[in-house]
Amino acid sequence: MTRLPFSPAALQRLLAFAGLVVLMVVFSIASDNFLQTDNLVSILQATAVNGVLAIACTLVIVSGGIDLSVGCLMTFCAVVTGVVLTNWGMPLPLGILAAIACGAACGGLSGWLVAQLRVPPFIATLGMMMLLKGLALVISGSKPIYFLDTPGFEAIAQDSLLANVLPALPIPNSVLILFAVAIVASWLLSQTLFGRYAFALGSNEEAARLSGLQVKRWKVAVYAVGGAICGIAGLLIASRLNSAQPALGQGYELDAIAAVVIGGTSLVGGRGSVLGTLIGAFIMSVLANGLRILNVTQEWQTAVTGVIIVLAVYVDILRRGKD
Amino acid sequence: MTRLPFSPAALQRLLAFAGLVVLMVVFSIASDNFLQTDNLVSILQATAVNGVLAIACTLVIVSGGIDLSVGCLMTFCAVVTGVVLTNWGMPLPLGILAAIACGAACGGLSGWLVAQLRVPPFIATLGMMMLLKGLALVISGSKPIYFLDTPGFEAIAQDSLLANVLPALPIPNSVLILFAVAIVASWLLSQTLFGRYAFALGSNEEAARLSGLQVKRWKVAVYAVGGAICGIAGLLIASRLNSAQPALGQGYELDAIAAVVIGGTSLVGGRGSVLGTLIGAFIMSVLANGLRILNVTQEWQTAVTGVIIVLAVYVDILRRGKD
Amino acid sequence: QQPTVYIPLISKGFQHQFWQAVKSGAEQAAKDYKVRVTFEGPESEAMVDKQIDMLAGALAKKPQAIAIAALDSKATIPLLRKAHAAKIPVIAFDSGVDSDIPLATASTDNRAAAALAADKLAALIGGEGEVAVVGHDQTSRTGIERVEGFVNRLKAAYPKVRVVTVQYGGGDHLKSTEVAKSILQGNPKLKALFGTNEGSAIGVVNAVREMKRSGVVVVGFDSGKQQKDAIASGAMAGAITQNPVGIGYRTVEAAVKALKGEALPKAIDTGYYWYDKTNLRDPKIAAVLYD
Amino acid sequence: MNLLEARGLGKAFGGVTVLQGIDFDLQAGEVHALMGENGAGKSTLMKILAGVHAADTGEVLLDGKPVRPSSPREAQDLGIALIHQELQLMPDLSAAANVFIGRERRRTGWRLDHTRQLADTQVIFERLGLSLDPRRAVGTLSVAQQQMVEIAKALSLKARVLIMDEPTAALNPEEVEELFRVVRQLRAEGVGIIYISHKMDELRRIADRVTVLRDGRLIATQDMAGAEMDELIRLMVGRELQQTAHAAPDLSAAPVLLEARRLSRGRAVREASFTLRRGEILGLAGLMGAGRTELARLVFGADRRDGGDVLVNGKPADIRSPADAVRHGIAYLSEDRKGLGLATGLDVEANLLMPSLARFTGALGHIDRRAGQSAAQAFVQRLGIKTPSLGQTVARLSGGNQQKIALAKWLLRDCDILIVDEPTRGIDVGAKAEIHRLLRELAAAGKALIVISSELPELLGLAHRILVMCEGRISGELPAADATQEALMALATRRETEPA
Ligand SMILES: Nc1ncnc2c1ncn2[C@@H]1O[C@H](COP(=O)(O)OP(=O)(O)OP(=O)(O)O)[C@@H](O)[C@H]1O
Ligand SMILES: Nc1ncnc2c1ncn2[C@@H]1O[C@H](COP(=O)(O)OP(=O)(O)OP(=O)(O)O)[C@@H](O)[C@H]1O
Ligand SMILES: O[C@@H]1[C@@H](O)[C@H](O)OC[C@H]1O
Ligand SMILES: [Mg+2]
Ligand SMILES: [Mg+2]
Repeated sequence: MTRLPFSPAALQRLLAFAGLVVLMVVFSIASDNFLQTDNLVSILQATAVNGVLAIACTLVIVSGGIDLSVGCLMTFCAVVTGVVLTNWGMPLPLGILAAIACGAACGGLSGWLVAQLRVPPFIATLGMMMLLKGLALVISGSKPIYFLDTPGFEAIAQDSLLANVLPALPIPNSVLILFAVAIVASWLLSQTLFGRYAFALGSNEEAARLSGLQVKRWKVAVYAVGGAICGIAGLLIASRLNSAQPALGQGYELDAIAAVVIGGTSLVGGRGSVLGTLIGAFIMSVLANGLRILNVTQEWQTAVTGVIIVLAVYVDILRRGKD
Repeated sequence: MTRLPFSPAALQRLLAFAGLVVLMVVFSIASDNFLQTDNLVSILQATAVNGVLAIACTLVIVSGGIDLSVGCLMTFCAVVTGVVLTNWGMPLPLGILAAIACGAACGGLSGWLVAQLRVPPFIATLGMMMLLKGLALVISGSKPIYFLDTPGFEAIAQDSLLANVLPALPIPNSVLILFAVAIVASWLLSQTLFGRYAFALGSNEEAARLSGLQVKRWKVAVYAVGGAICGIAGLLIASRLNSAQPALGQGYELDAIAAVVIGGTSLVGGRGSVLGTLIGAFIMSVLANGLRILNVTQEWQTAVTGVIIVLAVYVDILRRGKD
Repeated sequence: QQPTVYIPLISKGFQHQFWQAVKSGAEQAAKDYKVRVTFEGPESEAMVDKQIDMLAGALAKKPQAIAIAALDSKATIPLLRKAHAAKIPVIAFDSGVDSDIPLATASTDNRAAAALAADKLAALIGGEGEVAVVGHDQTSRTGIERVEGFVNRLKAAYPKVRVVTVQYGGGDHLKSTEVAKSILQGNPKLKALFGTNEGSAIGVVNAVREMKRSGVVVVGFDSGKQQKDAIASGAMAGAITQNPVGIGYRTVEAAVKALKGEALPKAIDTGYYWYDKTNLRDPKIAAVLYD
Repeated sequence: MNLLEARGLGKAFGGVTVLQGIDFDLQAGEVHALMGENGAGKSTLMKILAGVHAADTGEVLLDGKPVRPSSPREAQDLGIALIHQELQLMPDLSAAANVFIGRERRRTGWRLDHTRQLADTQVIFERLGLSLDPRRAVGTLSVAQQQMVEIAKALSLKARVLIMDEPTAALNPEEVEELFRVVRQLRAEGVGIIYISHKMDELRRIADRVTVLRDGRLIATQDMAGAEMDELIRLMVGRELQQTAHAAPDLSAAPVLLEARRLSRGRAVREASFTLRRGEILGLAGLMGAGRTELARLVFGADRRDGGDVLVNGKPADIRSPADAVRHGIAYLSEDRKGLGLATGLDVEANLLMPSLARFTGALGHIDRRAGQSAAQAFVQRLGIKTPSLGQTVARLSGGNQQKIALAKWLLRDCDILIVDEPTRGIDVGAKAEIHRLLRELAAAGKALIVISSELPELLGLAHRILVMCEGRISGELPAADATQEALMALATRRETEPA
């Protein structure tokens, strides 16, 4: 089961996560430009969106489901925020609320399809993905929506509250939001009824039902919380790009799920942790950043990334096998 | 469990597959252009590549695995054939052999990663997908390889052997190949040791091991056969385009897996059929074709497809629930 | 009343703003000439076979004429032959086909356009230094031609300018941002960056801002609100624009003319333009820019 | 010469020693029983012999020659077959496919011979007196039927050494008889059989020799003939067990807590009605497939009923799901602990607390872990669950200890009405007495219990009143005082057509 992110046991796990450490060391040796504050901040920032989406996926996967719609849901929420803020001219807090509420509603709908209609999660969320992708284009008129009239929107992801306190650590808010989401999700999974039930559903749904759990209700809840987190991702990406780009989003689900699995969460359900997912997401960003810094050509970047992801997971399997 | 494609029980299942039938009826009523030989042939042809990839996925999924690399493996095999035929000028049969052998080898490698190194299938085949995507670009120099010097290559997919016999049914070879692959795969699954063990692995791997099955060996075999089928898909697409397009392939895995799941195969393993997959693949092509013929705008096409896929699966669930 | 003439346009994509602009041009022409058009393209510019399925689907609707922006210069030829045999006039747009079947091709010369970008960029950095490219697609025609046009021109005319790396962000704003940031990080002496389409160019602008490397010269391609704003604010030195609305319009116009039996020029050059702070509001430029 | 011999076998899991210095032998043509408390190491020892685990120390000799089977396959090739305590079947495959897995009947090469395989399966099933369509998917069978398939599978191996790890835990007396017939036949053919069971009467009837394990050590091996049962039990648990007699209390004045009226579901349950009073232990007897489990599931809301009502405390209770049932104070311990009773991938704590979590949940859904853990720990102690910690994954516990957890989670939930389906399946004699005492205490404290058991002695010893089911109907009722095995069996086989 999962643990709080910063308990000693988890810290050991963090340190022990050989893959990430080895990667960082290798890149630091290979290029002087890698291990610099600026670049590390860039890596953190580059992890924000994928990290948040991956956390959403973690919840759903732990409960024995899957959510293919996370990328398109993120976009859809961004577009909805754009409509609320730019087209309707509502105040910022309403825009934020809209994104999160819309995410929760769409996630909940996926959950309902899975729980009530018994549509397999893969299909329910694939359908949702396509529906949302189409709707994002429809409601935006296939055009980006800009947030030029909403002062402060850009600041959500791009400013750095931390820099005011610690000028040496200009970590942008998007990263703080990622960590905040991670801590809350981790708390949810390990310390609350919600989390226990998510694990129970993922481990043996029928046993959970026969233990008196209201399986359907909790399933919907899991997908809805995942959806709300996608809404946060939507805010992050919209704020980072200062626009809602309706065409973007598909393909992000694969990266998110990959981060989850690299982080040691089982696709079968019942096992996983937010910390692992976070590490998985960082492995992916570090890899992309490092290879680009080394000016490796694109095709080799792709090929090498494939090999290293397998290796990183294999090293982790070896490490855990020793426990 | 699976059955031979054209046994009475399966025929009933085919007829009973309400989703496909309803779709066809609706489109026929909505547009005169739909139910015409030419268009039906187009639909069949459009299903060939996805259908073959989906069959490859079916084998792997039935055994409890997943293969994300099918699209990129297809492309890689196509490129390898291009190198063998165009760059090296070898005779056609060698090119065909190269595609299939290369598919089997890469599939086998994925299987080995899963079986021997215990890397989760999602990661092993994700890594393989990226590796192959990169390598396809590397060995082709990021440019399409044309088969202009190999007379007869185009004929593999595009000619119609059937038209010689039945001029009224100008079904291209690619479709015949799809059906041939389906029949062989279905036979493999239902009538041979290979299929029996694939189902056994997917149903309860631990029990299979304790029953004395050589689990690792059979897993590698399943992925290798899946890979070989991807090699056939590579030949089909290369012949259809008369070129090996190195950038194509990613994203195809999602369509293939979707066809499998729409067809009623469980992603958990142990259950599924090739016939179902074939129906799933047809549902997807009919939807795409029909919506286009109705001049639905592209964003609504996407949205509606999402809804209909969920509905089709739901209808099938209801139907099966009644059994 | 429904127009009777129907002309499907099969494009290379539909989500990019560029294609939306082409679409709007086509729709404008459809209104003017009282014909019916549809516009569709595959998800990504790699999906050659999906485009062929679309083309086949379009032909099944027995259109009066058909227009295609081919993803591969050869792969569509068998179907175009079929169209030809059925006496359906074919117009190519954006990217041509290796065949005589299209009666006309309405397109931008992407190599020349990118070469112009190279000239402008070289001038802006004083003819020497390190530059890099953020491309939108490694294998699509426009992607290849723009990179080649740009790189070859620099090689040929500006020996002191060195292209240190070409990397691709898929035209995705966010991915292009991350790609450009890494390039800036890995190449501290970089003087300029070229983004080969809207998403790539915006990514470069974002990266330069986030990395606070305002000294780096940015040159873009295509338009869109953010690119226009970046040019107005000086974050981007300038960009090449094609005439996407014109491409769409002229394509449909050519199809209509073909149906009337009028003669057509084989190549319809829809043109490309350099725009920067100085001519942003020039009506001729403003007309080809889209938001 | 010994057919099979183990010398100084030792095994530890993650530093915890499970077996130590085991010297054990098996002769051809004998049934050698293995006894020991839950977690004593019986299954582990057998798994070493069958190539599932590798021993840390010691060696195994077959026909005097050292062997080291490193996989079940190798063990099978050596002629050693194991019937696992935890069913190891492939639920999606047919019974026939499961029986012959790994040794398929083939035509040529890889081609399966479905017809021959079905026929051969049929033959084995007949030998076991099992009437079951070999084409049925194993996942749709009851646990007892699955157990029979598992036995059929081992028989089909024609092994020289046949290890049976609690084969009868899920079987009723008839099936046990059939099995014993086959075991005796095999013994006569010279097969060496190791037989593990917690059912003492069975051991006395079938075993030639007996070996007792305690805490991973071999305590004694002796001939069964002349062995004193009490002595064996003392060796096993390390202390005396006292038997106490129980008189059924007079419950006629106690309020009715649960009433079922004409509950029906398909052919499995037909118009079943009964009442259950506060303080009562109601036994439910019947043959395999009689519908006892189905009836319990209907009361519990686990399946949709075709008709009928459930009343709790005299008021109609609209029970549509287990959650509803639990809310009405009804608990149900499933007979299938691995499939339905437990989430074996989670740890002991998560399983124990699963039905009761809400009790430990504060505002915001935050769980008071300390309170939860101390409650869980209390039950681990109370039932003597052998686990290194609350954080141990349940799948890694011995079968009996898993069963205790499945029961404990409901005891922890503290429902007024407790339906237990085969509650002591796989539980050792000591713990079984303990559980019986506990169930009696619960009844005495004013709870109401339904006990479903295929062990008639268990029912006879525990229940105040016994209902018997046959073919989905309640075919009769006996007060405990009048109940005998013969009377129960008569009712259990009373078909609908026969006069009442
Ligand atoms: N894979 C494993 N990992 C860790 N511990 C294990 C594992 N398998 C068994 N154990 C432990 O070894 C001990 C012996 O278990 P074993 O299953 O052999 O007991 P048993 O005598 O068969 O008990 P029962 O009568 O309950 O079946 C138990 O404490 C159990 O928790
Ligand atoms: N999972 C299942 N799927 C289909 N049929 C089942 C299933 N479980 C039981 N049955 C069938 O339902 C009927 C009643 O079975 P049930 O399990 O209630 O019997 P039981 O009296 O509890 O006997 P036992 O538990 O000893 O097998 C039987 O015909 C049985 O074959
Ligand atoms: O925006 C791009 C456009 O400029 C080009 O012509 O085609 C590809 C598009 O991505
Ligand atoms: Mg045991
Ligand atoms: Mg039962």
